[in-house]
Amino acid sequence: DSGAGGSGAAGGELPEVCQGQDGAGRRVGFANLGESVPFAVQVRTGIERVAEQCNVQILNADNELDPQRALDNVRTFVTQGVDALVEFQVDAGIAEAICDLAGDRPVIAIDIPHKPCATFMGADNRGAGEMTGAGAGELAKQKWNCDLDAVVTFEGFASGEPSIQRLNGAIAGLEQVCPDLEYGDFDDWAETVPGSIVTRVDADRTEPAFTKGRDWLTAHPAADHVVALCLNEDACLGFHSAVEQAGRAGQVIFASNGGDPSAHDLIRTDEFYAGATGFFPENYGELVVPNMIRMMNGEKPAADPLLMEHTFITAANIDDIYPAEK
Amino acid sequence: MATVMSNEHTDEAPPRRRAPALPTQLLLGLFLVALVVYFSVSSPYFLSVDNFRNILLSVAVLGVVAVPATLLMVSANVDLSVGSAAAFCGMLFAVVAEDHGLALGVAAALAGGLLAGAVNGGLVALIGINSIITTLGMLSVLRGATKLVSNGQTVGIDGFRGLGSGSLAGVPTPVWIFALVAAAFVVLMRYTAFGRGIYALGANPHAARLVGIRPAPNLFALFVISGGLAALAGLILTSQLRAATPLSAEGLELSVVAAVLLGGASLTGGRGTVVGTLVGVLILGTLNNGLTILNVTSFWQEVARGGVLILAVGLDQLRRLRRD
Amino acid sequence: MATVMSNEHTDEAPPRRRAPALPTQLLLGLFLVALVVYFSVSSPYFLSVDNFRNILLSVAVLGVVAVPATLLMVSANVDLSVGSAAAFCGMLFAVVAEDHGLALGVAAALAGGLLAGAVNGGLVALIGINSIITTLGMLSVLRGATKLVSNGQTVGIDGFRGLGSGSLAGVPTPVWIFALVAAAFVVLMRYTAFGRGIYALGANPHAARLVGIRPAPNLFALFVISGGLAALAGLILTSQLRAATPLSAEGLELSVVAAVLLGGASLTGGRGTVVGTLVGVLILGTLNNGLTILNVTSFWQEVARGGVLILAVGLDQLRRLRRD
Amino acid sequence: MFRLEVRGLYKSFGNVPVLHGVDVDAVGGRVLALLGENGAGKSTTVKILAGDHRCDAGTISVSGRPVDIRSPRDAEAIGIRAIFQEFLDAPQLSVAENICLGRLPRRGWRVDWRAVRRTARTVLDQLGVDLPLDRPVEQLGVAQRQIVEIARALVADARLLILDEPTSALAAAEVENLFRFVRRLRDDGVAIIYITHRLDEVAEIADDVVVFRDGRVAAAGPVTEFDQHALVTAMVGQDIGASIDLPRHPPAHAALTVRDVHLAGHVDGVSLTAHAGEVLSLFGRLGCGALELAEAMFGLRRFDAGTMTVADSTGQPAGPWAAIRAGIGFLPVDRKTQGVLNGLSAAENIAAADWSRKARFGMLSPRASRAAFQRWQEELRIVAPKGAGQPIETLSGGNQQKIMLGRWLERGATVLLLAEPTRGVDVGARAEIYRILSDLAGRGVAIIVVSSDIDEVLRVSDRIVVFSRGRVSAELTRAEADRARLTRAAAMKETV
Ligand SMILES: Nc1ncnc2c1ncn2[C@@H]1O[C@H](COP(=O)(O)OP(=O)(O)OP(=O)(O)O)[C@@H](O)[C@H]1O
Ligand SMILES: Nc1ncnc2c1ncn2[C@@H]1O[C@H](COP(=O)(O)OP(=O)(O)OP(=O)(O)O)[C@@H](O)[C@H]1O
Ligand SMILES: [Mg+2]
Ligand SMILES: [Mg+2]
Repeated sequence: DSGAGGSGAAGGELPEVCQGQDGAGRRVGFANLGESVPFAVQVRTGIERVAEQCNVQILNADNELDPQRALDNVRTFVTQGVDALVEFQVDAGIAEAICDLAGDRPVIAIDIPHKPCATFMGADNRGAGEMTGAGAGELAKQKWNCDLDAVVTFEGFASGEPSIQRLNGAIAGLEQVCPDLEYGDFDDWAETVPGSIVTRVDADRTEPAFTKGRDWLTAHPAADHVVALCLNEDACLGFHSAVEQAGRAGQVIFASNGGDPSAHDLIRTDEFYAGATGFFPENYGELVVPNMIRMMNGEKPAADPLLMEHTFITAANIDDIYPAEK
Repeated sequence: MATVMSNEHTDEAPPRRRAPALPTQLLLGLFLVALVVYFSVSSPYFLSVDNFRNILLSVAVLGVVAVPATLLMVSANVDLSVGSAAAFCGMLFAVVAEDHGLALGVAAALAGGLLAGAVNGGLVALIGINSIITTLGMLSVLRGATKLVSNGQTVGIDGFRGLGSGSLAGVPTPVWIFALVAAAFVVLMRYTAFGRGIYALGANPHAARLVGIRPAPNLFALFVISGGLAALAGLILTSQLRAATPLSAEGLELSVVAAVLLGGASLTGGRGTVVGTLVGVLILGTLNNGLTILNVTSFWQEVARGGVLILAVGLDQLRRLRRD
Repeated sequence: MATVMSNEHTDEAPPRRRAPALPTQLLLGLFLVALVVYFSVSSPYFLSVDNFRNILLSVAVLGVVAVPATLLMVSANVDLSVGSAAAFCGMLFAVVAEDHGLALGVAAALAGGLLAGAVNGGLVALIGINSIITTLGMLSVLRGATKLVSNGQTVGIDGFRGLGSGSLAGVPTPVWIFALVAAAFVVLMRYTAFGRGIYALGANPHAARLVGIRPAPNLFALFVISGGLAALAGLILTSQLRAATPLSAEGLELSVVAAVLLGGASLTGGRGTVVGTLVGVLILGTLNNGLTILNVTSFWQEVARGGVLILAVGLDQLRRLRRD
Repeated sequence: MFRLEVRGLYKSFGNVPVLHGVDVDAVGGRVLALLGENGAGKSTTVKILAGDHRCDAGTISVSGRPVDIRSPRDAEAIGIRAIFQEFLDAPQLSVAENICLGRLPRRGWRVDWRAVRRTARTVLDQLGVDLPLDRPVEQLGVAQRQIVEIARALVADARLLILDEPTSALAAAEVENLFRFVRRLRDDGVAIIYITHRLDEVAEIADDVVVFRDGRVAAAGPVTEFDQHALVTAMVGQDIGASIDLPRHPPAHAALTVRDVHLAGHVDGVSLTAHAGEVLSLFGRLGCGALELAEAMFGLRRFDAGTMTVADSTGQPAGPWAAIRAGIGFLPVDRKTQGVLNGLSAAENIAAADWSRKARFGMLSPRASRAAFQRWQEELRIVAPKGAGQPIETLSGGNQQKIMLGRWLERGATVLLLAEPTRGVDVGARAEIYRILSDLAGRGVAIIVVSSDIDEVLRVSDRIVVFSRGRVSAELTRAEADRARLTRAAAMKETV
C-alpha cells in the first residue's frame, strides 16, 4: 500500500479533529451521493480533508444518484480490498443489497439509515426540516402575524427519504409557529391534500424551481403572504429569481435546508430570506473519519447514530458562523 | 399500319375525393391553438398577457438553441452537447465575472461556447465522426468541465440581471433575443447561399459537393454557431437565475430534439423550418405551463407531456395515412 | 444496332491496391484491449477475475437492452424508452409481487414490457410516427407511470435474488442472461429471414417493400422484442437491488445509443452488428470501472468518458481518412 | 397463356394528372416495348403494375380475371417482377444478398448462405458478368449496380418481367447478354415489358410497341408496323424530320490539358488536351478509366502523378468547388446519388451550381432560381407539371437528367465534363442536347463527353480519344472514326 501520501501528521502528533485516532495504513471507500449535487461535493471535500490529517486513504466513487451504480461501486471497493465503506446514497430500499456486498466491513451510511449493517451518520432530516419551517414561521409571524395565503415547497419527489423527511418536517415546523392554518396531513407522503394551503412542487434544482415557481405565482395572483420551503438552496435561489422577476418581492418568505454558500449573500441582504438550516456538509468528515477509524479498530463509534448539530443560519448569526466570508 | 389512337379521350381525370393538403406546420399550429383553448377554458389564470409572457420566457432559452438545432438537423446532424455547453458557459461567466468583472465574464462565456462548437465542428466536419457520438461525448466532457470550474458548487452572481430579467416594450429581453435569433435564422435558411447550401448538403451530401458546396467549412460553421448560441443561452439562464449551477440546462438536448422533430425536421436531413420549430417549442412550453397552472400532479404531468408529444406528431401522420 | 463486344473483362473494377481494410469492430476491439492494458498497468486491482466479473455484472443490464437496440438501429429506428420501460416493469413486478406473489409479479412485468413495446411498435410501424419522437414520448409516459404505480416511493422486495445475484459455474446469472440474449441475436441477425429482412428494411425501405418485405409487422415485432427485453432488464435490476426504485435506469437510453453507435451501427440504418455492440458495451463498462479503480475524481471521470467515446470512434474515422 | 390487360388507367399526383386512361396488353412469349418522351407516364404505369403506386381508376386483369394490385406482394403473387429506373438496392448489403433480396433461400429456419451465393453466381454467370459476391453494393459503380438490379429480377420465376430502362448505364456487351437472357425468358413464355429510349434496341428485342404521349396511348401495334421515323413521330406528336448533321468547329486554344496522369488502379499515364470550341469524346468500355480521369479532372480523385492545366492555372483542382471556380462543370453518371438534390425544387436544382455567383453579400433571392429554371425549361424541353417549385425527385428520370445538364449551362462553365449525358433522355431531347452541345462548342466552350454509347460518340464528337485498360489506345478525328475502329480500339490490350 502506498498509504495516504503526504499526510499532515506523519510521525508527529495528530491534529485535534482526529480525536486521537490514527488511521495509518487504512483504506476506506467513499461512495458519494452524486457529484452533481453541490452538497455532496462539500461532504466529499470535508472527508478528504480530515482523512488526510488522520492518515486514512480515501478511495472515491460517484453513485451518480443511480442505485445500480451504487451497487457497482461497492463491488469495485470490495475488489480493491478496502477496509471500510462510507456509503452516501439516498435509497433506503437498496440498503440491504449494499450491506450484503459489504460483508463484515464496517460501514457508515450518510444521511439515510442502512439498517442491517451501517452506523448512521449525518442529518436529523426531520429535525432539520422542523428547524427550517420554524425559522420561516418566526419571520412570518413577525411580518404578517402568521396571516398566510399559501405555503409552497420545492423538493425532489423521487429523491427518497431525506427529501420527504425534510419537507414534512418543515411543514410541521411551520405549523408549530403558525398553527391556525389548514395544513393537511402530509405524514405519509402525499403530493396534495385537498383543502390544504400547501402546494408541493417537484423541483429541487434552480431552473425547474424558477420555471414552475413562476407558473405557480401566475396561478396564485392574489397570494401576497407566501412561505416557500426548499429542499436546498438551489431550489430557493430559482424561486427567489422567479418572485423578483414577477415583481412580487416582499410577498414571499424563503427558508431552505443545507446552508450552501450560494445563498449566504441572500441571507445577509434580503430581509424576506428567513434563513437556512445549516447541515455543514464540510464538517461531516470530522464525525465520519475518527469514528470510522474506531470501527476499523474494532471499537464502537463515539455514538450511534452520529448526528450533526443543525443551526438555523440567519442574517443575525451568519457572520459568527462564517467569519471568513465577511 | 399501326393503330394510332385519337387523342380525344376524356380529358377529365376521374373525380378525386381528397381533401387539399394541410401543411404539417399549420396542423401543428392548430394543435397549439387547441392546447391554448383547452387550458384557457380549464383555468382562469391561463389566458392572460402575464401568463403568455411566462410561457415565452420559459421557452426563450430552449428556443435560442432549438433554432440553430433546426438548421443542424437540416444538415443531418445534431448537437446533443448544447445543454452542457450552456451550463459550461454560464459557469465560466460566473467564475470569471466574480474576479474580473462582467465584461470579461461575458467574453469568456462566448469564447467558451465558440470553442466548444469548434471542437464539435472539427470532429464532425473535418474528421468525419458521427455527430451523435461526438456531441454525446462533448455532453459529458463539458458537464464535467462545468463542475471542475466551480468544484461542483453553485456560484451566485449579482449585477447581471438585464439579459435575463430586463424587458423592452413590455417584452422580456430573453424573448426579444429568441425572436431576433429566430428571425435571423428564417432569413439565413431561406435567403442565403449558406442556408440553401445546408439544405442541399442535408438532402444529398454527395450531390451538393458536386455543385461546389464544401461540406467541411459549412458544417464547421454550423457547429460553431450552435456553440455560440448555447453560450448565449447559458448567459441568459445565469442572468435569470442569478446563479450558475453545475446542473443547469441538464436534459436540454432532449427538449431541443423533441421541439425540432415536432416542427417537422428529420434526422435524415434536408427537411426542417424555423417556423415549425417555433411551434414545437411553444407546444412544449405551453404544455408545461398549463399543466402546472391546472395543478396537475407531477407524475401525471410527466405522463401527459409524453402523450401530447406523441399526439402532436401522430395527428399529422394519421392524416397522411388517411390521405394515401 | 449495337455492336457486340466480347465480354472478357467487363466485370470487375481494376485491381485495388489499398491496404486491406481492418474492420471497424476489430479496431474497436484493439481499443478495448488497450484500455484493459492501460488500467492493468496503472492499478494492481484491475486485472483480476473478480474485477472482470464486476465489469460484466455492471454492463449486463445495459447489454440486455443494447443488443436488441442494435437490430432496431439496423432498421433505422431507436427505442429511447428502454430505461423508463425497465424501471416501469421493475416497479410493476415489485408492486404486484408484494401482494400477489413472485410469479404474478414476473408475469405483470413481462406483460408490461411487451405492452410498452407494442405501443411503441404500433405508433412507429403502423401509424408511422418517427421513432425518436415516439420513444421520447414513451420515455416520459413510462417514467411518470412508474412513479404513479408506487406513489414515487422505492418498493423493497424479498425472496427474488436469483435473477440478479445468483451465479452458475462462477458466472453471475445476469451475465449468463446477457450472453444468451447476445447469442440469440447473433443467430437472429445473421441466419434468419426476419433478421436479414430488417437489414434490408434499414438499408432501403422502399427496395425492401418492393421485394415483398413488409415494414409494418417486422418493425412492430422489433419494438415488442425491445420492450420484452427491457422488462427482463428491469427484473434483473430489481433483483440486484432488492428494490424497485422510481429513478432506476434513468439515462440508460443514452448509454445504449452510445454503445450501439460505438459498435459501428448507424442511425440511418442498414449497418450494425451484435459483436460491435458487445465491444461498445464493454468499453463503456471497462472505462467506468477502471477510472473508479484509478481513483480518478468524478469530474475528471465525466470528462474522460466523453473523451474516450469520441476517441474510440475517431480513431476508426482517422484511419479511413488516411486511406482515402 | 399469360395475358395481362390494363384498361383505362388513371393516375394523378396531387392535382396533377399523369395518366389519362391508358390501355396496355402484355402477352406471354412476347416483348412489349413501352416508348414515349420523358414524363409521358411509362414509369408510373409500370409502378402501378408492380404495386408501388395505386391507380386512381382503371382495371387490370390477368388472363381474363380482374386482379387488384394493392401492394408489391400482390404483384409478386401474380408473378410480376420489375426492375425500376432508379436503383432500389440495399447499399450496405452484399451483392449476393442483394440479388436474393426478399427471397433468401433457406434450409429449415435458417438462411442458407451457400445457396444464396450459388444462386447469385448462377444468375451473374448467365448474364456473363463476374461481380465480387461479398462486396457491399455501395462500393460498386453504376453499371455494376444496374447489373445487380437486373440479376435480382431474374432470380425468381416471373410471368411478367418489367424492365424500366435497364440498359441506360450499360455498355454494349452487357446489353447483348441481357438481350440473350430476355429472349430466352420470352421463349419460355414470360411476358416482358421493356422501357427504353434507344430505338435501335426496340428493333432488336421488341415484338410489340406501345407509344405514350402525355399520359395517353398515342400508338400501339406490332413492331414490324413501325419504322424509327414513325415511332418518333408518335412519341413527339409531330414530324421532327431527319436528324441534321451538327456543324463542325475549328479547334481554338487549349482549354484543359492533362499530362502523364496516373490514378492507381484506373489510369496509367494518360495525356490529353481539350480545346475551346470542340467536342472531345472519351470512349471506352466500362472500367476503362475515362470516367475516373474525368472525376479527377473535376477534383473528385487525387492524381497519383501527372499535371493538369485549366485556363491559365496549373495544378489539379483541390475539390469540385475549385474546379467549378476554374470554369469546369461535371455531369455525373449516377444521377440519383450524385446529381439530384432531393427535397429541393427543380429551380433550385438548376441554380445550385451558380449560387455562389448569384448571391449578393451571401443573400440569395428565390427569384433568381426561378429565372434560371425558366431560362432552360424551354430550351431543354423540361416537363415539370407543377412548375419551377416541383420537388426534383417527383420529375421523371429523363427530366431530372435535363436539369442536371441545365445546371452547368446556367453556371456558364467553359469546360464541360459530361458522363453519359443522355442517359435516360428521350430521342427528341437527345437531339436537342446534341444541338445544344454543338452550340456551346460554337461559343467556345470545351466539351468532354465520357460515353460508352458508340452512336452518341459518332454523332456528337469532333475528336475521339479511345481508352482501353487505363490507357489511350487510339485518337481519331470524326472523319477517321467508324464503328469498327472504335470497337477495335476499345478492346485493345496493348497501347498503340
Ligand atoms: N410522386 C410524384 N409526384 C408528382 N409528380 C410525379 C410523381 N411521380 C411522377 N410524377 C410526374 O409524372 C409524370 C410521369 O412520370 P414518369 O416517371 O411516369 O415518366 P416516364 O415516362 O417514365 O419518363 P422518363 O422517360 O423520363 O423516365 C412526370 O411528369 C412526373 O413529373
Ligand atoms: N450477409 C452475407 N452476405 C453474403 N454472404 C454471406 C453473408 N453471411 C454469410 N455469407 C457467406 O455465406 C457462406 C456460407 O456461410 P455460413 O457459414 O453461414 O453457411 P452455412 O450454411 O452455415 O454453411 P455450413 O454448412 O458450412 O455451416 C460463407 O462464405 C459466408 O461468408
Ligand atoms: Mg421513367
Ligand atoms: Mg455455418
